Amino acid sequence: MLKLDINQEMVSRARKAAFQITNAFSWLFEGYTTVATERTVLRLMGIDGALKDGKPLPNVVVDNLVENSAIPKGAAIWVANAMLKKGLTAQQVAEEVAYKGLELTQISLASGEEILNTLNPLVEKMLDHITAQKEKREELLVEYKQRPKPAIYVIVATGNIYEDVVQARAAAREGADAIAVIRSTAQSLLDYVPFGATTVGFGGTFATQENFKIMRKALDEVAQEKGHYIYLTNYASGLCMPEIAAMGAMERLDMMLNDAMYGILFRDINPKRTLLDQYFARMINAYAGIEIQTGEDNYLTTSDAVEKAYTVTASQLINESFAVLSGIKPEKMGLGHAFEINPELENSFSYELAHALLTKTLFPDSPVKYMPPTKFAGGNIFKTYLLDAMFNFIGQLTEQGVQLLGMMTEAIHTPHLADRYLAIENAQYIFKAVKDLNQNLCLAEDSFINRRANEVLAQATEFLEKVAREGLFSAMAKGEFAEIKRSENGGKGLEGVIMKDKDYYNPFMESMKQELKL
Amino acid sequence: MLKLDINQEMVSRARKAAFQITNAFSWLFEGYTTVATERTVLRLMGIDGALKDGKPLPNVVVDNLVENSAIPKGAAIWVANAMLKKGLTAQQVAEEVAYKGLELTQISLASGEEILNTLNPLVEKMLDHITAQKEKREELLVEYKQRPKPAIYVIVATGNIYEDVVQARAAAREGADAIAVIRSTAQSLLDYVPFGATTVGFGGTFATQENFKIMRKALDEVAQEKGHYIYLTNYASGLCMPEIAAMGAMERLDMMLNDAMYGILFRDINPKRTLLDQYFARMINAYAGIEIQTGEDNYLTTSDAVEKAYTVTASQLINESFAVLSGIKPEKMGLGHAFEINPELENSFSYELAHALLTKTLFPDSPVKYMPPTKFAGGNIFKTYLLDAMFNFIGQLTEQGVQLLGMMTEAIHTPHLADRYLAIENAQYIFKAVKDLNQNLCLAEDSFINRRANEVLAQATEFLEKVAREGLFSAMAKGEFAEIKRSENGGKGLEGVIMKDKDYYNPFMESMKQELKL
Amino acid sequence: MSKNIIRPYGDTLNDGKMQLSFTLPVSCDALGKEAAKRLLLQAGFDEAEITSMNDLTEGFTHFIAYAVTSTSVDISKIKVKVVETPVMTMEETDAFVAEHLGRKITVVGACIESDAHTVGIDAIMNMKGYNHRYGLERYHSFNAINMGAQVSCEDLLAKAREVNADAILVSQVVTQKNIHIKNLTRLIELAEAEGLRDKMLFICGGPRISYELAIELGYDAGFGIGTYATDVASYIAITLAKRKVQE
Amino acid sequence: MSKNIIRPYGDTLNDGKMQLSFTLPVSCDALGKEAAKRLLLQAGFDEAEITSMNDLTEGFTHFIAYAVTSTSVDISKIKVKVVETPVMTMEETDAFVAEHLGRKITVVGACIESDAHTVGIDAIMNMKGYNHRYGLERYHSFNAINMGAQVSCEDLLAKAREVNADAILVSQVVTQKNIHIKNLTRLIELAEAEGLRDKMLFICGGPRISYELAIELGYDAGFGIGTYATDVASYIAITLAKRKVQE
Ligand code: B12
Ligand code: B12
Ligand SMILES: Cc1ncc(COP(=O)(O)O)c(C=O)c1O
Ligand SMILES: Cc1ncc(COP(=O)(O)O)c(C=O)c1O
Repeated sequence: MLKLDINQEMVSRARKAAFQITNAFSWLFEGYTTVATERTVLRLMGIDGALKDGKPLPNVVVDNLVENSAIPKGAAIWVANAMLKKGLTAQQVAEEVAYKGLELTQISLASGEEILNTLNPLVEKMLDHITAQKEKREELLVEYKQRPKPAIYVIVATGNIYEDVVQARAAAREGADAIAVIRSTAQSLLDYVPFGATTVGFGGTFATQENFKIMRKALDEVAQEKGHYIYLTNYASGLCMPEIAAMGAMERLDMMLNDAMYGILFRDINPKRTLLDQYFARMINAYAGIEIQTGEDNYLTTSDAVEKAYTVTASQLINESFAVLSGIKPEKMGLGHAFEINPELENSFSYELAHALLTKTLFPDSPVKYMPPTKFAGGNIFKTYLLDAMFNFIGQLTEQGVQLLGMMTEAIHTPHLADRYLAIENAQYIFKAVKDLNQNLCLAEDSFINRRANEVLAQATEFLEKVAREGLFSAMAKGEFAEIKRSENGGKGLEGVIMKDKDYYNPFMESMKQELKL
Repeated sequence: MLKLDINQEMVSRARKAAFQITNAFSWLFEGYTTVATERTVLRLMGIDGALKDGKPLPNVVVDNLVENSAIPKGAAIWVANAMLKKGLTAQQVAEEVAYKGLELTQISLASGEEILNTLNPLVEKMLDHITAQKEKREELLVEYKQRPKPAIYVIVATGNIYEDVVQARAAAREGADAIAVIRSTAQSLLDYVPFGATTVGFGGTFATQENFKIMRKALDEVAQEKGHYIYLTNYASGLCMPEIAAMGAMERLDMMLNDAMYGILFRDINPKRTLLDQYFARMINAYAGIEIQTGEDNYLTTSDAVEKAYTVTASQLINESFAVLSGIKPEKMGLGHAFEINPELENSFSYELAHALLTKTLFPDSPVKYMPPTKFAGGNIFKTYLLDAMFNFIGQLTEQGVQLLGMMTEAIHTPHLADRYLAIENAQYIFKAVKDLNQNLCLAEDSFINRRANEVLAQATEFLEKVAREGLFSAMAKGEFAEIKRSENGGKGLEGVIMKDKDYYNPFMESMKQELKL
Repeated sequence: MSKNIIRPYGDTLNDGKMQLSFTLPVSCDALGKEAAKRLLLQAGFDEAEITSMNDLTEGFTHFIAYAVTSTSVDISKIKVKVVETPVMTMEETDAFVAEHLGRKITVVGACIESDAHTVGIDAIMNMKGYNHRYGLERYHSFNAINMGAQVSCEDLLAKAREVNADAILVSQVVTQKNIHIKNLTRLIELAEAEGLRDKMLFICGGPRISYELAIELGYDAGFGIGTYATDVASYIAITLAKRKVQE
Repeated sequence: MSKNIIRPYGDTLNDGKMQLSFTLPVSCDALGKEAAKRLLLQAGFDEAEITSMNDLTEGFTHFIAYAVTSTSVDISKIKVKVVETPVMTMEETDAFVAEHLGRKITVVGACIESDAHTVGIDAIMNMKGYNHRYGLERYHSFNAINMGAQVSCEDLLAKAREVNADAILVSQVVTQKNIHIKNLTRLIELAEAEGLRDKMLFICGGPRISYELAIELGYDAGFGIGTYATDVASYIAITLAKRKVQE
């Protein structure tokens, strides 16, 4: 067995620092909500659909409340009140707001008890539905054969959900265990979730509830034929994190890209907005039994993978700590890591092995999401195919949880149908060839690999302790993460951060917290 | 360090059995010669050229002596006698035989001393030339940068020596350390060596002295530019083993495919003929400092690489033992091994690693020649490229001496120019990525890899002991090697095996034996 | 576009995307790249994109490209020539032969002329067979004579005449410079000259052999990659039985 | 054949060998294989050989092939459009600008519209640069303003007008459905509408951008894979100096 001899004291220090960093945000989580959070509540209450111009009804309602400075109480109260007073369903209330100029704040507020009585059955219904979806997944996972380690994970990204379906089904039949539908370029920055089945996206397909449903159905069919559960993934990321998490929970997605800091650093979304949104989004994921996946790979696509290896470790620990605050269990934390070392580097394989082992050692129960070479993927498809093979080798050797397969055409286009086939063939061959190799091996005494892993850990620890001292927001403002400066009050979506009233109420968050024992 | 814990007693038993097998042939080596051996003597005396119909003058002379039942004395005596009596050079003697009907046996024999006096300066001249070539190589090897381990070895095989030159030079510039010019289909079975520069071959280019010269010159030029010695290889194999070895020695080839049993098993050449020819061929190689390379890979292209792994080990030990009898030093014994395990097998990598480590452990000083996947190379070039990558991985991890690069088009055509480039790129990337990985690793206790290596060794030992008891020829007759039956007096070229007279004389073999202390 | 008229599929129906790679005797620079692109355009491709170029030295450059073809194929117009007899197991074939021919079938096999690749013909003929399918030698209904490697056409025909063979099985693996075509043609011409052509089935096989090519060359059938003894045995047995009925 | 007229080289001059791979919406069987072969023949290839076919399921099959093209290219007829200004080091550029322009050059860069791939534009502009070549921010002679990712065309032009830029540097990396063409065209059209087009150099770059494409789209220059700041800086400095002389 390849086993690192890691400085345990250093591990404790690093975890402690990460805990300090994330626990400094109770003021934020307790005092604020966001428009996305409120829209999520409305969606969970059953509001769906969109105006002709594409604006979703949850946005219409929340915008109306924002305009009327009524949102600090939470959207649930106002809608429930209207339901109660006008004898409508939540959806009908939203439609009246949208089409008939109903002003929710004009309706006098019923008593707290009455509102609760209106809300409770709705909340129960939705939570039951989500729980049923979770249980369905769990049943199928027992019935079908075990998910392998690493699981084979591929992306589809045609822009057209119907082409995606064909390609996802083909991949599943070829051996993929998980399918991620990549989102259209810049969906992250939309402050709403598009509606319905979509066929035009760039570099990916819009994440919509209807698209989720279409793909879920298509994959369930293949799964049944093969007796092999096919995981479906999308992105609860960007300006609509909790909304998409909720949609995923309703449609039985199984994994969600969901990083605590990605939006801040890589999408220039306001830090407070992001942290608030991830807090609720992750709670929904936890409740729905969805495996989250974090985006540490992004650090390495912009910075050097050796020099900045420690930023991955640091981010993993922060992500872990934020996830704990939202009730996510270690076995549902797909922390990220990526194979982005320059292939021109001597002993690139040993470096990578050190980093991959470090991740496994720090998070033994986490289904680590291991990302393929992308930065050094070039137009030479043969060379890229080799990089992918070495990536697959390390994935199997270190038993990562999820292997996001590299595509030989990474530098050229979003994957063609055949690229995916060849990627799966690559992984299947390598996985089989080195299946039990790990059991045959051990690390030599004082190996470079062990030294390197400890070195990265020490750098990460130092970095985390520094951030803990300064505070996360001020560290970000100084550009200490990913060499990008982000200020507490800068970035997109700040206007969607709302200070809560004392009588703010989010019925779903309350129920979930209880269930998750938070 | 990956280090096998091998049963040393078993190693001794295996080597002892191999020694017994090969040492049983002194009756053959002392009592017999072959037409190829005699032609070699003539070539070394300076006879070259061919008739219009392509028949080489050495063949003309030897055939003439055979017809006249004069060959048991050895060809040298007759030609020297004619030189002496007629005042001609060896070449002129051959030409007179060829064109003017000179009958060598009609010339009365001079005294032994006179003949020796004629021969000695010729022998000295040629051996000096060969020694000079050897020294030139050694000088260049000191001057230029060190040969890497594994050395990158690629083949050219267009059939046209001039196209070969372009491709070999390109390969050398791209990073190849050694170039093998593959021979035309079935040259093995020609009982003569074609003459001159050739442009028409099938699946390879004829091995001729002129072709050797052309390629040597072309590669020396590139070597000088790059400051990197380029090894040149061909085949001293088939019905003309010693002749080709002699040509290689004269033209400074650096390596020679030269297996003690390949011709018997895989070309149905008579066993006695083959053993006699290899005996002298290897002596020439030893004298010229040429690295021999054996053909154990052939066992695995026809049989299963796991089931028959032990035949490789057994053959390596026999080849080693025969090589010792011809004066070859361990550091010039490029024993063969091949990566031919079915990629569909689980843990194929671990099996292969066991086999490769076993070879390295048994022959620590030998520049093992490691052959690529060929049998499971299919028309899917991407898949084959992966197999080649895993092969390169093991080559570097176990520090084989020579890595004969696999071609992604192995199952399709003899290599295109670009196939070779991509193969070199593959090897260079993998070699660099896992350069010092071995130092980082050790074998786990009681690993499958260690058990497997010992198992193969035990099977090989048992097999060798059985063969030693029966005798090599009778074992071959029973089909115990490569599942092919070969009888002592069957196969091609038996008519070229000649019992020596008491006064048989081979001046070159005598000098070489002395020099090599045999 | 009709459903039968198909084009390559990259990630969208009929997008026509293809991957190519090739070497040109040009420098590895903008000129070389442009030459590669022009070559593709001239060959009828659109949107030719050179994604990689590598200097092979000695004046050559290797290119990797993606391009769009405007060509399409009407699959409703394709009739492939394939062996049409059903494939029976060894036991079924043995029973079939016993019933319909009432005698053993004699076949002579060889890898002819310079070709020494016997693994393929052995896979069909040897007792052991291939991938857990037995070879013809194990069939009760076959008398299988495997002459091995590098057998001259003359020797093969002589043997076939001698044993009064029902079928000749020829293997050809080396195809460089179309040597397999030459060798296979030579065999058929000799057989015709010797009056043997119609006396027995002529069957060839090898990784680059297809049924279609075999027919073109004047053979009765041809078998390519992945053939098993069952395929050949069934074909021979059924074809001989049919001919017997016709006689 | 003239030495200028070149064809692909497999292992023999002008043998025309090419490797191809592609997917067809056909079954993975003899019919599919024949369809693949026909497609190649129809596209003008000879000796098309399908060496591998893999079932992609859902009705698709992937083919790998080798074939011979009869097309050739006359390289003597090719004139590639390339940046013709020489490439100077950072120090040389700084000296050149001081001498010929006597002032700092102002450039505004951005990755426009939906594109968020800043690594490329950063490689050209940031202090740190790329592969040990410094970016424009480190040049004494440049005032480099990097607006980053997802900048709208409007914002970019507004900034350029505001700072009176000498050149605009646009990066486009995402090319799916030719979105880069659309975005780049939109920028130029807006610039023309606003009367900015001739007031500054318009330069674009990205992995699928070539000088030729840039010219076609109405830009002054375009830079592709492997560009360094030195290339762009030299081009801008020399071109501005030339224009100054002409004025
Ligand atoms: C094994 C092998 C060898 C072995 C052969 C051992 C032996 N006893 O057969 C050895 C090492 C001796 C060898 C030597 C050479 N080989 Co070789 N060899 C191969 C290799 C690796 C595998 C071939 C094989 O065994 N395939 C497995 C069998 C089961 O498949 P198969 O032959 O296709 O047979 C199946 C079907 O085709 C069909 N079939 C075949 N024959 C018949 C006949 C009938 C009647 C029927 C019904 C069906 C049938 O059924 C079989 C079972 O499904 C191939 C590369 C590759 N991966 O394909 C190169 C390859 C065939 N060899 C090649 C060459 C050039 C040579 C040499 C000429 C090289 C040289 N210059 O020295 C020599 C000379 C051999 C000679 N004189 O012919 C080239 C041929 C290139 C070309 N297309 O022309 C190849 C493709 C390698 C390469 N890329 O260069 N080779
Ligand atoms: C890193 C990366 C990312 C990072 C970007 C981080 C960042 N801050 O830039 C992240 C992870 C965020 C990302 C996201 C996405 N990406 Co991305 N990404 C890549 C990747 C791996 C490398 C690109 C890169 O950095 N190259 C290195 C730089 C130095 O090279 P370069 O950009 O070519 O720049 C050089 C030259 O082109 C030139 N140059 C470039 N610009 C300019 C400008 C001027 C003026 C000049 C003079 C020169 C110049 O000089 C540079 C230096 O030499 C590529 C795949 C690949 N290996 O190429 C995919 C790739 C570009 N991404 C792709 C896609 C689809 C996306 C997404 C849309 C996916 C999705 N749906 O979520 C998202 C969305 C991003 C968006 N809104 O644009 C596709 C694009 C497909 C296509 N051809 O259309 C690619 C090809 C991957 C793939 N095969 O699917 N990506
Ligand atoms: C956590 C996370 N979210 C989202 C994305 C996708 O990008 P976008 O923000 O454009 O949807 C990524 C991509 O790497 C990611 O890692
Ligand atoms: C030892 C040896 N000799 C010769 C050859 C080449 O084959 P041929 O005998 O056709 O020249 C090989 C090929 O594998 C070999 O291993």
